[in-house]
Amino acid sequence: MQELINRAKELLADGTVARVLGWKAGDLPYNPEPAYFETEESLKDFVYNGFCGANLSKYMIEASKLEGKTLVCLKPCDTYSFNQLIKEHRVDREKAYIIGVGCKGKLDIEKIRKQGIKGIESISGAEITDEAETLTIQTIYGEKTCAYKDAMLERCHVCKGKEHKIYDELMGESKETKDADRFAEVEKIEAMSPEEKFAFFQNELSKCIRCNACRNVCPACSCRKCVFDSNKFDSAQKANVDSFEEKMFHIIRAFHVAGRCTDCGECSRVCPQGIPLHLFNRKFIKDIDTFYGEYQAGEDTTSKGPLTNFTFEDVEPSIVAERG
Amino acid sequence: MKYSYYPGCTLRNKAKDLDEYARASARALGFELEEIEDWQCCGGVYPLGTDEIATKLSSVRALNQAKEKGQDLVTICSACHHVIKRVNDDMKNVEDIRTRANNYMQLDEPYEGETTVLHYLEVLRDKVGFDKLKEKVVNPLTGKKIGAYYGCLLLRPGKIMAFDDPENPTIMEDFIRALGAEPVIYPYRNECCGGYISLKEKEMSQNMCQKIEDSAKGFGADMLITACPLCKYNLNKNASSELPVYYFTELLAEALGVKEEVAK
Amino acid sequence: MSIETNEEFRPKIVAFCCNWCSYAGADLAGSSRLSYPADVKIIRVPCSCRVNPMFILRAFEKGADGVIMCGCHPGDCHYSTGNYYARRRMTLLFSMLDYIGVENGRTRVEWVSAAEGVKFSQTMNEFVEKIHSLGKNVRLEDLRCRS
Amino acid sequence: MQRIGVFVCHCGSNIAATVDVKKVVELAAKEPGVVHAEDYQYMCSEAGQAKIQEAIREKNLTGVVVCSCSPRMHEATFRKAAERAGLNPYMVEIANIREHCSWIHKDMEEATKKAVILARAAIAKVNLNAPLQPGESRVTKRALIIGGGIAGIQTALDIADAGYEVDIVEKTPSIGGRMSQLDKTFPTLDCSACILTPKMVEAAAHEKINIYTYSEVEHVSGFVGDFTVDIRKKARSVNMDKCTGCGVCQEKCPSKKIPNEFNRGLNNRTAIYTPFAQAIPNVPVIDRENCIKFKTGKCGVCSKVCQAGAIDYDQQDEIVTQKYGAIVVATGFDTIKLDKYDEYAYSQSKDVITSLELERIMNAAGPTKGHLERLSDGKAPKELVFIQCVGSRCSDDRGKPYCSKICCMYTAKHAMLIRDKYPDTNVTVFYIDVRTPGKNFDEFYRRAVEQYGVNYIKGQVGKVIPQPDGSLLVQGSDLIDNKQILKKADMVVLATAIEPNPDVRKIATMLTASIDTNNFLTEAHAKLRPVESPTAGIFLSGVCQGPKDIPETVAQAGAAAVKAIGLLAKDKLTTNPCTAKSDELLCNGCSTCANVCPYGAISYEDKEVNDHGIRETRRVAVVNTALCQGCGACTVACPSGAMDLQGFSNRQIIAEVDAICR
Amino acid sequence: MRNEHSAAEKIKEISGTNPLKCMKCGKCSATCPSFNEMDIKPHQFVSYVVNEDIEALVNSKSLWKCLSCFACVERCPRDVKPGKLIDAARQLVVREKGGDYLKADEIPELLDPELPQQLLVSAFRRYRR
Repeated sequence: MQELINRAKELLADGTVARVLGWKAGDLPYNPEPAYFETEESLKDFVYNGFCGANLSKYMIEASKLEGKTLVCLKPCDTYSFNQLIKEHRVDREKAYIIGVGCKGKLDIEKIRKQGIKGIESISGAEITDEAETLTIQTIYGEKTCAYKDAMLERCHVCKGKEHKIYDELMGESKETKDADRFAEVEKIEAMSPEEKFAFFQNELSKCIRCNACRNVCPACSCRKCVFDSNKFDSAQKANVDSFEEKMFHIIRAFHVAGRCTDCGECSRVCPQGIPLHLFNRKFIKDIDTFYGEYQAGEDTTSKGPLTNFTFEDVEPSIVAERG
Repeated sequence: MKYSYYPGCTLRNKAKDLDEYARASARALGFELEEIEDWQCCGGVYPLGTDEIATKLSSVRALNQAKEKGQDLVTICSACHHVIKRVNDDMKNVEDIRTRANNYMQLDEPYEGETTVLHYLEVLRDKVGFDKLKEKVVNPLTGKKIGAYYGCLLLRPGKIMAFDDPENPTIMEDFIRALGAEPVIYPYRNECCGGYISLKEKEMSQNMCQKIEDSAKGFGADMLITACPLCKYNLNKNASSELPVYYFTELLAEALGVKEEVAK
Repeated sequence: MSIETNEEFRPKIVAFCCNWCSYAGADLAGSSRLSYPADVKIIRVPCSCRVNPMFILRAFEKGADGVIMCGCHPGDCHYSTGNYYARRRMTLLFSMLDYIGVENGRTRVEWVSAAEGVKFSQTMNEFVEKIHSLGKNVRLEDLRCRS
Repeated sequence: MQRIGVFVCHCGSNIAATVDVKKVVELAAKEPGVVHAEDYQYMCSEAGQAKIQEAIREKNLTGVVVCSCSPRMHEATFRKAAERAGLNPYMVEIANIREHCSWIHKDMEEATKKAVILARAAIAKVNLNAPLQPGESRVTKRALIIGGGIAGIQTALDIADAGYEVDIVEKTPSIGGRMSQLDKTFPTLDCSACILTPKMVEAAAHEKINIYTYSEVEHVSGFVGDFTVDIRKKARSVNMDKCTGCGVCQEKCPSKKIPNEFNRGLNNRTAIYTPFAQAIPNVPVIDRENCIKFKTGKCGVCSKVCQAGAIDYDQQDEIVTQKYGAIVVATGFDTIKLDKYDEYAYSQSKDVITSLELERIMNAAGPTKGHLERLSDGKAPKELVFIQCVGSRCSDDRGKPYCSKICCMYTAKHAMLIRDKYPDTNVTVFYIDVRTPGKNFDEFYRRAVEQYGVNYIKGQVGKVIPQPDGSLLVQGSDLIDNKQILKKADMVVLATAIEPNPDVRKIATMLTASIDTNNFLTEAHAKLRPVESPTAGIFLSGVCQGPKDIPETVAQAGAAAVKAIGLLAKDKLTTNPCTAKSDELLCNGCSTCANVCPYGAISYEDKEVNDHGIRETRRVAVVNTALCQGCGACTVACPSGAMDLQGFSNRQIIAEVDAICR
Repeated sequence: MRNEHSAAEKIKEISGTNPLKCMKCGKCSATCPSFNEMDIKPHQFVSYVVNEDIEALVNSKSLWKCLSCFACVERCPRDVKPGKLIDAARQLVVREKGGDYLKADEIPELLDPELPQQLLVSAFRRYRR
């Protein structure tokens, strides 16, 4: 991390970049937050550890409008989002100095808590230089340990790989974390009866409080004004009366990002209610892969997205009923 | 290459030679006919009634056995081929028949028309290749003028049998050429010999068979070949018998030099 | 708010028809007097590619029991390619509806040309029958919209 | 709030017999925004239109809903009426309570209920309508004709005579088309070449007509009034300016064994050839696939014998790009392939021929110099059998479901001509029905029977059986005598079904013109707009639209010309205002919409915007309304809802959905 | 007396064909090798079913003269396939008690030593229940 800070200072000093977009420590040991650093001095607060899950690429939409270049730290999965934003003309490549930072899997404090670890005072073993094998947690009840793997975000278990798709320079080591099938959860739901499916989603979505955290964090949900906030569809946000309304919101949101969603998993990470929102996006990704050939949004900056493309031989919508 | 093989009742009995020549030739050509176990008679005619299941089950059993072995199913007798091929088509494409047949059969896994049904001639054409066959011929039948008699069952209905052009087939002629003989094309080669009608209405069959023979003779044939025991019977019994009628497998065995083997 | 009685179930069915083929096909069904249930109400759109999945969800939210979209046959789109986009959009939407437990068959896409009055009427008859077999759409209706 | 008037049409009893129109009026009047509602016998009548206009003026209506027949029928009528009364025409919407309601429902209560809902949906839509102003686009005063047969020639002549430039693009080396292959024409029996050749010459000589033969349309872009077309002029290998048409090259060409397409392959031609003697232009082409020079590099005889030095082996294909205001499709037809009909022994006997082949045999310039003879042995046939409906009226997948229309008449013609020229030859026609609707047509057919003794047998033929002696045995039905007959024949002629030129699908796709399941181009209205494609600026001439004989083709060609002239005569066109429109404050500039636009109508501009006080330069989508055809693909692709379609806006459609589901 | 309407419906059901598609071209009769032996000709079969004159059909000689050679099925341009209708009518008869065309006791005299099994089996299927 020191290496990263030193490099950032250098680039600030020689004027290559006007600011640094990274993370700074939060009020707790496990909640660092995205932050701009405009001086070498301010970089003392810079952190980069296992809890820096936030995808900074979306911040580059605003940063692209600022004077001068912004140094942005992107994890491998964030670079997909950045590419997708380039494709959609939302970020300016010339305004970004990308340091591709290594990643050993990002952590989910909820998973630590679920293991019964409470009253956390500090956590060690999550630094980027650490082996990412074990976390040692000081709590008011004494020291606890937890396997790094068991504390990882769901998305890291189905990681797309630790290769950066776009960068100016690379820094820090990575470690492969993929140990699960990306579509296993989706397949589990697909195998359910309609009644079970409905019950499953009704249960999950009834938790939604329409806080819009998912929308705000999503790099694909970057519309200047969301359709749910405009009067274009008579669909402006309404009071939360019934969960069906929420279902529409999440389906429409997923549809709007279909073919553009890189599966970065931020929606699920930030949901305060713990709704597995990525299950909608991943369903679309799975269907797109099955019906139209494998497609990974953000893999490049030029290919045509699956919903702005077609072949004469595409499957008919009746396939949905036919495959039963 | 191994194929499941459905001989049918006539080839076990009155048309033994049709079967034996076929097996001997297969050996010579390097493929094997593995007779399926406990096959039952196909019924001889395809039950046209869309509401009949029982009469289709023996075919389904044979088809399913081939499926379980992962082999294509080969037939020789035109009637068996016709019945099994059409039942297979039903199992593949007619939901009602498929459901009812499967309900009745109670197989481990429902049969849905997965097996490919091939006529022996199709094996020669599509799997062995007539060019390859030609190379294997040791006694070319040079100078023989042979009329192919197709009859109805191999060709029609063309869409389902998908054997050859139902009005202008070429497979048997190509076969004849491969054996070194000269095919004689005559217009009655796809007209009916009378089939089972000869049991009770001999004159009708005689009328038809005579036309077939006359036409073939008129175009210069000195013999006829067929794949069907009933056609052969009718042509022998119900025409003037001026042209000898052979099973195509007999000429095949002869050309391949394995005829003697069978005679023993 | 009315109380559900034992009245015969009359489904609400929205049919989006493209102006060039399917709407004309529906007109032909009409001028050929090929009947289909009055439960089907047609909304004219210029092309099947104008049909936003939001319209379909909206219809369900407002109490529709079935939504069918008709367009020109692939290859025959008046705008060349519109129905190809529509086909992908609807495939994904239908798959998603299936995924969240909406009964298969509440949505349908059928390609109907201007000459296919018979097909239009047959399709609508079939679709209404299907919706009858599925019954009222309770899963997606926004309950507040019942009057 | 709108002030809406609702007008419910009885359509005589068409609507009123099934829909309680009074009830519709009563309930529509209660809908929000409705200030006036009435019903009338015939809204489309002048009196009906006057009622609408009166209400617009007196009640200051801002919107109109007409509950009547399909908008495809009278939307334009009512919109024009409203405009004359000072209302923006796009404030009028139609509720289709005839085709979609009264005509398909029997129960009055049910139909009325539905009519009310349809009216309600239209009212909900009009509440959100906004006045739209059509834009203008210019008209290029030049027409393109695709296909140089009689249809294309006639259309070209009529348009050129009106004073407009016309280009004909013909795929083969000469104009003339199918008609140039015919010998005589029914029902007057005049010689086809004698009436066609002058037209060909006239077209070639016309100062306003430019003919591209041996050329194909390669690409079409643009829209009505302003099409841009790329034409590929295939390399002829002969310099058109130098060639004198002397024909020596064709005499000397050593590659002589190429099936002659013009004679339907019944004889051979050389590699350098003009298809027929009267060809226009009279300049040969080298068929490169069969030319020895092109195949082996050796030969070059034609070049050596050409005194004009016109042979050019290095000639390349050339692309000509030209602008047109109107395009007429006149791609014609061919006969179907008969390989699926071998019960008629077409591929088994040389003496079984198609009618078009018989035309060539009968023609003095044909393979037999006009002598009726068997192709197998050159003998004159004594017994001739015609078989009708070969591939026509077939609902199986072998043939065509339609009647080819011309066969009954040309068969009568052939039969008559043969009986006239060869009285010793007996002619038998197996027919299913004899269809002769046309001026002097049935009289013509009766003459064949009564005066020329042609034997017509009602019944189809099951099989043609070649005999060892070279004759043919025709096994057919005689349904009148209820017999199966065996007829000995020397020659059998098959009245083969016709089908649209196989290229037409490709051309239709380029033109975005719709096509039916049989590959005939679709007309804008089966009865009222039979020579126009639904795609503006595209017109239909001849058999590409449906089977036709020559007089019908010529009539339709003239009609297509008039429609094209009507377009070319305008200086400006008003464009459809129902185009896409981007809300620049909502636009992300993401290019998703442009990716799905089939017309390239969307571009991006960096624009200074004022978003609630925030001034900034943004990349935003801009729609070219002259290019936009209003499909709406972009509106769904747009994630933010910035792109909307005027006349079919998101809110309008949602209002309809809500009204229906209410 | 059977119910003519339901018998006609049954024939349509068994055969799976729609006789209304017939355009009366006569190609079936032109094709049929047994035409001369038939009292009701193949093309007439179609109109008999349309007109629900089933009594005449089931009593016709034609039922037992059809060879099931599928020539009419193959060549019918309208997908009516008269051969299927004839077979369906035959089914109707043989499914009725005592309707067999071939009686067991007449078989021995019909046999000859060369006769293939196939012939007997086929005839049994076509002629008997």
